[in-house]
Amino acid sequence: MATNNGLVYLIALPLFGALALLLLGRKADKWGHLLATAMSAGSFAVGLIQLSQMLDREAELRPVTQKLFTWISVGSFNVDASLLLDQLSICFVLLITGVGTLIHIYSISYMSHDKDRRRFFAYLNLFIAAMLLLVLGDSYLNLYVGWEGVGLASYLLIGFWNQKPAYATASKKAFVMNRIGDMGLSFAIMIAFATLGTVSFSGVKEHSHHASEAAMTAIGVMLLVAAVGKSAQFPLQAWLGDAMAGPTPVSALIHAATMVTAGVYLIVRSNFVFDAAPTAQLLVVIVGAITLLFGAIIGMAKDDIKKALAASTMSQIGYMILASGLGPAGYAFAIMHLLTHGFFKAGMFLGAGSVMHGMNDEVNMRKYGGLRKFMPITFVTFGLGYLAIIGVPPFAGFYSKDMIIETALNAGGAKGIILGSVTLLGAAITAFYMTRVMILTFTSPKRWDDNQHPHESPALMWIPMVILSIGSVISGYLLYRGKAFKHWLEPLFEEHGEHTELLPPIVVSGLALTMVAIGVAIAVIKYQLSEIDNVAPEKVSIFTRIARRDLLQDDVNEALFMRPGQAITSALVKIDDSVVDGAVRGVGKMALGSGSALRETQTGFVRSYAVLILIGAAALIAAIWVVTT
Amino acid sequence: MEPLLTIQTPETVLFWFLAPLSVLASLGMLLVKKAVHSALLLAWVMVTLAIFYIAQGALFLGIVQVVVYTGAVMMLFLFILMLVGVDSSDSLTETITGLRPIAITAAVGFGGLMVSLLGRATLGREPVGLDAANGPGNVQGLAALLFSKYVWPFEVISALLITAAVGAMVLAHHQRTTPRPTQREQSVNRFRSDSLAGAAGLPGPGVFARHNAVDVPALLPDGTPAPSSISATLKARGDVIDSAQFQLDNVDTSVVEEK
Amino acid sequence: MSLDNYLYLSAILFTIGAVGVVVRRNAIVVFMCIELMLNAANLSLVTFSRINGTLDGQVVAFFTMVVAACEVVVGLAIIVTIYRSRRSASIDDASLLKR
Amino acid sequence: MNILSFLMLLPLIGTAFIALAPKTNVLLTKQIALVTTILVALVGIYMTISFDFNAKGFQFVESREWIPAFGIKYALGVDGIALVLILMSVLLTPIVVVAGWNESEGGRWSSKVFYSLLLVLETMMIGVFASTDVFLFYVFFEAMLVPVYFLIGGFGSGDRAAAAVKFLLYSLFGGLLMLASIIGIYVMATRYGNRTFDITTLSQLHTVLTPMMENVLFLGFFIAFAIKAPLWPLHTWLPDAAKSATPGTSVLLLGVLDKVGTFGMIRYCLTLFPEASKTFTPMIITLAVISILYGAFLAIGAKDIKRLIAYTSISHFGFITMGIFAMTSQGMSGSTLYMFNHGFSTAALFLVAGFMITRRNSSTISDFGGLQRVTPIMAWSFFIAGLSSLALPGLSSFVSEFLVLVGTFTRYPVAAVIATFGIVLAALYILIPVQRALHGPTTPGNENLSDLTLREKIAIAPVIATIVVLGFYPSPLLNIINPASQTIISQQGFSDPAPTMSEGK
Repeated sequence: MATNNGLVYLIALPLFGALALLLLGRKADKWGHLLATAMSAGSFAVGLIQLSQMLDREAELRPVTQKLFTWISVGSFNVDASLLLDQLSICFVLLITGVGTLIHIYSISYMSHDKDRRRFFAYLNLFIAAMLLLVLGDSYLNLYVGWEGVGLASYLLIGFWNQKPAYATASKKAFVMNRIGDMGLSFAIMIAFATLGTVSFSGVKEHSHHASEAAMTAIGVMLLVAAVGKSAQFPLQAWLGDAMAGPTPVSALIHAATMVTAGVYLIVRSNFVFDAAPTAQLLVVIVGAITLLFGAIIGMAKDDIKKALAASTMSQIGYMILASGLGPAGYAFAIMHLLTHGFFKAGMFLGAGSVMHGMNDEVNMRKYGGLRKFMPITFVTFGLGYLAIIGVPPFAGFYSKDMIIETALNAGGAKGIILGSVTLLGAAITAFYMTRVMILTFTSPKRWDDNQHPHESPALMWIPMVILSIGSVISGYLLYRGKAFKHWLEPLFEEHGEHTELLPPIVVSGLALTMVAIGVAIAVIKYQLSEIDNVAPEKVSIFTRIARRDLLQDDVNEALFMRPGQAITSALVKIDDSVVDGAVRGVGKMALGSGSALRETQTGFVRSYAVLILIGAAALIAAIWVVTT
Repeated sequence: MEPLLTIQTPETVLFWFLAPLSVLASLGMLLVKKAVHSALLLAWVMVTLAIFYIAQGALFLGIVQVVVYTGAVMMLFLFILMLVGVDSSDSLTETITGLRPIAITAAVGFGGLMVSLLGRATLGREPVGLDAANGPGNVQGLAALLFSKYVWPFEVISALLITAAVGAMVLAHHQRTTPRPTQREQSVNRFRSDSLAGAAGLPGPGVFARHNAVDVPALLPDGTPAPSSISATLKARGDVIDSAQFQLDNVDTSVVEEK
Repeated sequence: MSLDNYLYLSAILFTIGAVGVVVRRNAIVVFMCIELMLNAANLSLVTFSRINGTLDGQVVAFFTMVVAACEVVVGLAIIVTIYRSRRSASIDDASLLKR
Repeated sequence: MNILSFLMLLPLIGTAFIALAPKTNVLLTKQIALVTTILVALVGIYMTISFDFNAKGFQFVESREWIPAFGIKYALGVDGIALVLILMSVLLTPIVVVAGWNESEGGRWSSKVFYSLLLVLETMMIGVFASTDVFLFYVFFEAMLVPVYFLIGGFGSGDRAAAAVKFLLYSLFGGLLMLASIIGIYVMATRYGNRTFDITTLSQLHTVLTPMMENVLFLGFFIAFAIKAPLWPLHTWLPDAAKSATPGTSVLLLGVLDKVGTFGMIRYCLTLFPEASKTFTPMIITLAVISILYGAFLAIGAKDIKRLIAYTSISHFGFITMGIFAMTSQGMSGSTLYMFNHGFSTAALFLVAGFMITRRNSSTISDFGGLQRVTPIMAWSFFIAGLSSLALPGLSSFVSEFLVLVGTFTRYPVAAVIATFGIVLAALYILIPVQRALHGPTTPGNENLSDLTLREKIAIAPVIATIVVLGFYPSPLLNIINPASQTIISQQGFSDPAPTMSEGK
């Protein structure tokens, strides 16, 4: 594989930005955001150069690597710090740096009133660097560094306003739940090393053909655990909703466009593992399907605009995971949906941020309404994103989601039918709750107090929104056209035969659009054509209540892990003090006690000692008497 | 085989006469209240033993026993008894609970076992007697041993003796921590003490009493006896005579104040 | 008569002495009882000397006497010292070792 | 003069100078101590540079007769493992001196005593890692307790006397068992014709020992090291000692002294008793795994920041022990690297905790709060130290912890899997205090805390720099460690398990 010494700059630039801003401290307050944005943009530029170079090469020669140094080398465990840029990672590089740069620009204005803006930009740059390391690492261990690095950046950014205890808790929750996923990645690496003797992508790929299926399944399942944690999939999804505590640009960048999709990247990157482990692949599909519906259902019940979008993110990633579990047929569509989703979801989050910006940081959609007139740009950009996500042609989401539904239906047998139905149902629910968001925010009558003065955001904020909305309009078609994207990624995957088509594509599209129409129609009837309270109605069905409680995810986690964990902790603290240390102190006390007990025999009276001597002498004589008998 | 040693009748008689006496004396030593009596009984036991030594051919030891023990050691005892003598009689009631029965049981066990052990034990040969060993004379024989075979223990023991003598002197020596009060200081102190009662010194015994003797407490002006007028030694011995018997029948103790 | 009788006598005296050490509280009497025990031992030493026909036993008895004398001197000095400080010759009063 | 002896002599010379310094001039005392420790550190670095990475066996060897009657020698020498630990000790000591510049004041005795004890301790720390004579090792092992005892008991806080006594008695108990084993070894060695305490000679002894004998002797050593390390359930002295000691002393206590335990396991338990080590490995691995989880849980439940750090260390020592007895090159090298890294990350935690405690006069976590807004630099230092403790990739602890896990997994997958749960708990036990102390609203009384002074920054910066640099570039240390750990593993008759990659599908 060709080497390219330019790869390191992709990471080095934002890393430098982060370090400079953090180390310089207040000195960099004035220009810190500019430096960070420049670094991010610079990285994007490097990415573009790399892309153009890559386009010039033959498909087989496109991947390039760069070895930086030997990182860990012990016995047969050799891991180099080296980077790999291939067709898959370049997509991510451009998404991360591109969307990242836009969000940097957006944040300059969005965070302009925060006195810690420099720190915010430092974290953003740190995130960009870590995320790039994640997608550029050429081995699972290198990926792991980025994997936890983005976790750290996410922790820092969710808790950016950590003076509020709830936000600090949310950040901690995110990190810890991510760590559970990271543990899965650790396991995967360990299993890979123990069974295959290597942890690099190429090494594992090489061995994947003749390794036992059991080993591959184990690795696959563990990778899935990792992906589940990072991508907020069932059952480790609970952190994403709380993660909305972070500033909105963070939600757009990390918790919508990039970091949460790392799980999809991991699964697609590990396609060789999953291809060799059908059981793991099946699990992937199941997880994706469950999360798809799970997120969608939560999305229907949320009144907090960011949480509704977060639930939608979860659901959309469910689509991607599901697609990536469908094998070579689905990988490309998973990534394609990931990219389009990156555009429209980031755009919508920025839109939500813009709405909040204009509404004094109000997030409850029931207190919005009629904002269309006050924030036309936001409305249009958000609306384009909305059309994209519900899958209206020719917007981006239509192509990518349609492909996934089609592939799911074509998965064959009962599996295909079930998955197809799930994805179709998901499309309908998506249409419903996204329409609900649109209506509640923009088109319904106003429900806000008169002391609110909604206004359009400054240009620095709406320009990125416009760019992203353009992306949400055209990206789908661009990628779909002539199966361009599928061919682009094809060299990375191994095609397994032809698939049977359950239904012709046009029928599938028709079905999907029908479902979307049903969803939209219900939402319109329910919200546009009827009165909406500005507080959430209390008298609702049990299902709604459960859905509002995020389908009890926190309750389950608390009951299953948190409470027992706390119980174990407090029990162990007590045990350590009373039993373990108690035993130690007991030995000491015993020594003291036996000392004072024995001291009682020392009465101080000479005569009692004399009696003892006498008894001793008598005993001695008795012993002689007995012995000589 | 002819036994090497035959015990002559006089010795048997002597033994059976003296042995019970010595046992009785030692038992008495245990039981009498006054230490002086114990000392005298012990002296008797020692003399008995000295006689036994001589009877057994240990002439030198017998003499030494009399001189050193009955003479020196017992004198020392008596001397100390005099010094400490004020409470030289002690009660025989036991103060440490359960000590006496345990002690007696242990002692009876010890003695019984010892005696029965001695009764069972045999030397495996007949007693030899000291006629041969005492050939050149008992003192000469002992001297020969002491200055040859036992010369080293002998030297050590002499060192021990000297050390003990020095030790006793050191122990008995009383280092004053303050200068001895002079007579002047003592009288000053008497006058400056809390009351002037003792300023003139303690009253002498028998003064103002009909019976003018040291064992009779003096009577105070109000007719009550003054215990402080009797020597502490006499009081401890219980040799104080009640002064009430010498008291005048009717003493007019009323005092008319003179103008 | 057998020489054993001397030994019996010795044993009895020794035992009486031992009982005296334990039951009497007057330190001087206790000391006297110790002397009695030593004397009892001496008696058996002299008797063994006669049984064995050598004078070694007597030499040891002689040493015992010297040691006894030393012991009496030092012991009585101690008694005097104790008496001087606590105005008592009862050995139960000298029980400071307890604490 | 041999460089090791020179290294040991230097602090003693410093002590002599301190002894000559006037009692009133505290500053001079501190300066002497600082200069001495820096000199020692420089010599230590020089020694590391001149170490031959590729050669096997001990280097910088020195051997003199000490007590010829028993074959006891003053014998020094280092392999890669010992070298790394000595390097860590000599690097940490000047940092401790700078960070705890005022620690010596307010103790029971004068500053002169404090720094004399510290320097003597440094000599012994070097000696204990450098000895190649079992008896000499034992002497250092026990003698080290004395300065630490006085450092805790004389200059600590709170219930310092009780903690010091607990520490001393606990360690002496272990030492006694070890002494019994050492005598046992000597007797056995004499029986087979070698009147010596030389480690290399004694390492051949196991070939003639009966299994029973070897097991008993092994246990004597192991229990002593397990107390020192400390391994569950012999750990309870550590939280008390760490809580009562000054932060600087705690750094040396947890960072260096406790490493003697794990170092001893490698150097003595494994080398002298390979068969017994194998016999007891399942038990030890179990205890190590328990330590990992137990320490982590207790750290989560800890309310005092120093106790918390002590409990995290128990968890980390569990990892180290597990790696050692996994008997793979990854485990062994990982453990040794872990020892080094743990020294620095614990030092960072303790020093920053010390800075926090001096400012607030309390070590209870709930007394802090919102420090990130008030004292950003201190908060960041604590945060980075904490991240290192939870083994975030990119920081040094990750490399070692992952090596240990991978190394263990190849031989004892179940233990490694259970131990890995420790990393989730690690996230909790670090992030909970971080949230309580650094995040949230600023608690009353903390509004005016001052941020780190220049001296404190100078102390903490090299530690954090080491943590970060070694996280990305651990190769220099690994190159030193690898040959040594390879040698030990091959001595044990082990080789790394080959990938199981079974054929056929």
